[in-house]
Amino acid sequence: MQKPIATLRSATGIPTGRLAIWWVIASEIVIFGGLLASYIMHRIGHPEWGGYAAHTNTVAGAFNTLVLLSSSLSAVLAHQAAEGGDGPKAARLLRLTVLGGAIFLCVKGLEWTHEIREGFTLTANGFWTFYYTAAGLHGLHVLAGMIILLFVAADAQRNRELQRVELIGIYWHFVDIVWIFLFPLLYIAK
Amino acid sequence: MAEPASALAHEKPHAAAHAAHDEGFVKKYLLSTDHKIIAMQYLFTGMLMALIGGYFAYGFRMQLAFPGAHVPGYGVVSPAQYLMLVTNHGTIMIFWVAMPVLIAAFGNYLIPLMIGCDDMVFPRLNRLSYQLFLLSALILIASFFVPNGAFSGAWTAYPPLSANAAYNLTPWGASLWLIAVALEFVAFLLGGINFVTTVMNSRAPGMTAMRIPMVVWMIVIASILFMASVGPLVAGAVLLLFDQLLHTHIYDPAHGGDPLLWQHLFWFFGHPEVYVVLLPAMGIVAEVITVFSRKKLFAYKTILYTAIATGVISFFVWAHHQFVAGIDPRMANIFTVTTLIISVPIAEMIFVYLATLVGGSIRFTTPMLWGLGFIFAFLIGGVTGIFLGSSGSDIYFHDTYFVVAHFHYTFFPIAFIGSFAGITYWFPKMFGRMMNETLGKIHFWGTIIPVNLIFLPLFMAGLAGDHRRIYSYMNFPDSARPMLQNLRITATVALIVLLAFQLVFLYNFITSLFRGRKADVNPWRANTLEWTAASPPPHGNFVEMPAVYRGPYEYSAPGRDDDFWPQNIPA
Amino acid sequence: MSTAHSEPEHANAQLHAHPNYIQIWGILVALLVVSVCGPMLGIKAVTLITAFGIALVKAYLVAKNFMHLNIERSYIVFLLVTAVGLMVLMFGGVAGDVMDHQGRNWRNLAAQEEVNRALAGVAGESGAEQKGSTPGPAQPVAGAEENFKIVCSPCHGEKGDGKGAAAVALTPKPANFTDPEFWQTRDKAHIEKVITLGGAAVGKSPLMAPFGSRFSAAEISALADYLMRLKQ
Amino acid sequence: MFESLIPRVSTFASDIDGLIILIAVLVGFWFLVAQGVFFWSLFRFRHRDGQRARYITGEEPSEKRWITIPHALVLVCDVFIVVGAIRVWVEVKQTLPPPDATVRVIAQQWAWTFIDPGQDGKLDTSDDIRTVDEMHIQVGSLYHYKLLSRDVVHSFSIPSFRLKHDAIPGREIIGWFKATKTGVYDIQCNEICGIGHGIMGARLYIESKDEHDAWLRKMSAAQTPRSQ
Repeated sequence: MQKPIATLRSATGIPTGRLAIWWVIASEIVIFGGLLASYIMHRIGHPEWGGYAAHTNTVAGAFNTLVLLSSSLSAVLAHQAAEGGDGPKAARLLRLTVLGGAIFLCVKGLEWTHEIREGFTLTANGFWTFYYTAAGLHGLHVLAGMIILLFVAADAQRNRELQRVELIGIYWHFVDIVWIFLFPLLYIAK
Repeated sequence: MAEPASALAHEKPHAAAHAAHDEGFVKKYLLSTDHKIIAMQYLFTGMLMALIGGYFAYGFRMQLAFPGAHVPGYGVVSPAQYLMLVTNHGTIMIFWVAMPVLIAAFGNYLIPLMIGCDDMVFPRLNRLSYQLFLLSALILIASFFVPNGAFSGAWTAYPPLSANAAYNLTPWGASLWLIAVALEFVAFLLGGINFVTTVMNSRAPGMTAMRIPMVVWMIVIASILFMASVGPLVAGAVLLLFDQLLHTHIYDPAHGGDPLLWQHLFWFFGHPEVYVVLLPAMGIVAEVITVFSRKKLFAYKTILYTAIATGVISFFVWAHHQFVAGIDPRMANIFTVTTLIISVPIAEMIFVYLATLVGGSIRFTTPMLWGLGFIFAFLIGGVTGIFLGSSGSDIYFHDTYFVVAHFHYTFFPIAFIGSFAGITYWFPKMFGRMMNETLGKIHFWGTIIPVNLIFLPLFMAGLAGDHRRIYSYMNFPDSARPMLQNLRITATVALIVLLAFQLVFLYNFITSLFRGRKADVNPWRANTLEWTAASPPPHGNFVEMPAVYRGPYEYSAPGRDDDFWPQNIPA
Repeated sequence: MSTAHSEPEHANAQLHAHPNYIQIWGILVALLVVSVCGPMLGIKAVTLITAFGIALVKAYLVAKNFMHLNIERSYIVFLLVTAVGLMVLMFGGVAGDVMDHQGRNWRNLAAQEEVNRALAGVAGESGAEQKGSTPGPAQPVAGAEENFKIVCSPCHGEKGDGKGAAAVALTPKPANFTDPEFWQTRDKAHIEKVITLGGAAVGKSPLMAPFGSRFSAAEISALADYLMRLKQ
Repeated sequence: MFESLIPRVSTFASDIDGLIILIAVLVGFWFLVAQGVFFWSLFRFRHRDGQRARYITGEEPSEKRWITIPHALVLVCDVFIVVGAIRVWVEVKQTLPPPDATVRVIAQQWAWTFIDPGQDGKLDTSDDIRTVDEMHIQVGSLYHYKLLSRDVVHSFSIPSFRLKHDAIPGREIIGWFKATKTGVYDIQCNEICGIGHGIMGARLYIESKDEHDAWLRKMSAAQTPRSQ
């Protein structure tokens, strides 16, 4: 498809794609923010939730944080490579990021299987509802990010649309930041 | 400022590429990425939904006037059906009529044309957002055909009523309603990102921030308000859906949940939502009254700043919908103050419009009549809001017909009068033909008189203590007085007259579409850029991409023979 | 389409020095270790600081260096901060009602009881036991007669004769349990079904609300027995 | 005019009505001014051949005056309204004068249950009187009500008292009222509560001391001894 002239203009000095990504992130902040604010006020109001939170697996959570931080690193290195015009290198690094996302989701899956086996399902009580909703919404973002990353990597491999490496990177870092807050909220505070 | 002409040098419209779009009907009209076609899709979907919403209003108003009677064209309205009609009338009129017509249809149509570019920045995202919107409308309509019928827990959907099928008796309807609304939010989030990015980045050379037509500004501010306020409700809707389908307990007080959380999340979005639809209508009216009074918009910057101020303050007022709904009474004092503060920028906007009229040369064309009708009716809606925003008097007025009359005096001007102003004004550009002025005026008077006769009696009913969402007042002796029943009958008769006159509009719209007089490029002698494109504009909009040399409201400028001065004419 | 000819400004914006990303990653990992180890001290204040204080620092580092907010236009930062600020505003407006369980002239009885009940029984209690086993705290298990008086009598009358105060407005009229004829066509299973699923489930008035979510099966059974005893 | 639509029978009804009238006067003034200017300018500045509109930017201070002065005046009016609104609100909702009696009001789908403390004046004792869709109170006596809901959100509303408060399941909300006239009035449910919302009404019987005492005696006699 031919890009319209509109897409190629940049009155603000920020490329259109990146400007749009910032707006996406702003609207994501209020979605996650609303959910987490609701969680926090319940959490403070219900001291017994600390007991429920004790059943979460801090080690798995910490490992996942490490995985996401590392995948963010490869995403930003991919951006650096893309700016240098090295599409194939950027693609390799992006696939590494996808691998990080996959590990994250696998660990998540194992964790959830274990917890559901113990009876901590979505319906057990308010804490677990928020736990699965917040982490699940975040997981969906990881999954969506992985799919988009694969498309961007395929383009980057052929040195096409290299500016998208930066855009998906910004999104991925945002997903990382959400997890940085979910981790203490759901795992550490007990 | 950079020389606009030289900046244009590398922007040659891809005429060949745009021409390639002239293909089959499906591809041209249903799968197009052209912003104008998408705007038409939104407009026609919105008009169709308005017919459904109007039919619902007919159903329940007839029941109120003649309780238990057989309603011609509907049948007997049972209590359950009454609430179903009321709930979906509200939902449809706000989310599937006001939003798509005012923001999506006019936003899509006007933004690229008015800022002088060929399309939205993300045409395919634009198409996707319409398709999601259409899907949400279909889901809502489908909810009428599932077992137990559509949702009947009011458009505010307070849990536990909405959360538990044992209470609302519509297990399918409630979930489909919620899914439809949430999907609609996603569609408008995508659309909003597109609008805001387009206006920020794709303006024609010379189109500085203070030269953007007011309606574009208003749609952008509205989109930002929507994006910033809807997030918590999206999260809340997911939780409510879990409560409905998986029986979690987030809003269930018996198991540690809190129903008030939903009320807060809903109104944190719900109040800015009022301004989301108000501001685009205000913008349309600003365009119309300046053109037809041949006068510069009074204090462009002031009105822009008041719009922004309104948007900001609208985030601080949400709990005035909940004064007596169980919130801590001390909070009500704070929200009374903020609510009364928001009346100041809105009042100022009205003053600006009045000041624009003063000293003009006013031509009473159909679009102008609608623009003036908006000011007249919205004033009534605006001043009655003060009664509801003051905590003390809201104790009495909360959830009475006074509230109903108040917000219909704001939403009717916004969703219908504002839209009619826009449609009649831009019809020549949209379809290349003129609408019939005589029929247009008949339609205007046939709408503006009945609408007052519907809602002025309802103010009285509200003062007399009539409460909302009651299918028959015969069970409440104080409300069953004949005097009050006469008010209800008056309102119902006026509604039927109103609906009948909409047929005039539909007739005028459809015949003008095919047989109207051919329109010139600039029939109203207006300044903004869309009137420099052909009528209707081709795919790609402009033969030569325009540059901008002045603000949009240079009417009757001294020292010129013409009383208008298009934005793209070099000095 | 290649991007080569487009977005010249894009290319300009990208020409910036890259910080040492691996070093920043190292700092982030070190912070992660601290935030995991902090709570092991068992001091609540330290936990809160290490958990949330470090989360803020980590988010700041990622946003600044990885998302390049440090070289982005300042109004983008303003935009994101505003979004976060709105959520703080929302929290401030809502917390007084949801987080607190009592305030001026109101008490959240259900939440208070939930907290007390859970804190009393939380030791050693597994999630499986909690699931679905909680009777509503606001509704202590009561005898069938008490339940009848509370929820049925407004419509069906104190004596079960279908002449409750609310019955005036109802069409069709509520069932008269004292009428022997009524019982000729109904058995206990049917009555239990109506109580559980509501009148609509058996083609009767939908104004007979379902109570399946309010009462346990045992309570419904007891209530049905009570109704059958009303037959004269 | 207002009282002919709905009687005023509580101590704070006239305060709320007074506030409504205060607002009506203040916003009514602005409404008339705005509509007056509106219609005047439509007539005065209608299109006439050969007459050109004036070119006014509205950015000069001398022109801007025409909106900044009304703007300031609106703000002053707002201050009056805020003060009036908060005074009434604090009186009706935020403060609790010492009660003569306390009653419990319980909402459920689709009926009201009222629990009167009976002759001993205390709730939760054996002589409590439970009535459904009928509330009996004594004129001139200050009541506290404790509002509860058994299922969904309802709203306890007595228009002739100008009183309204939502009943939230799981919460106990306390408020007060004091009737000033005897008579029979409507009690409404003011928040949508399901398909029976339209039948969820009750009647309020405001009785003189003698009548009320007689009612108490009658009900106490009829009351079967309760297990609790």
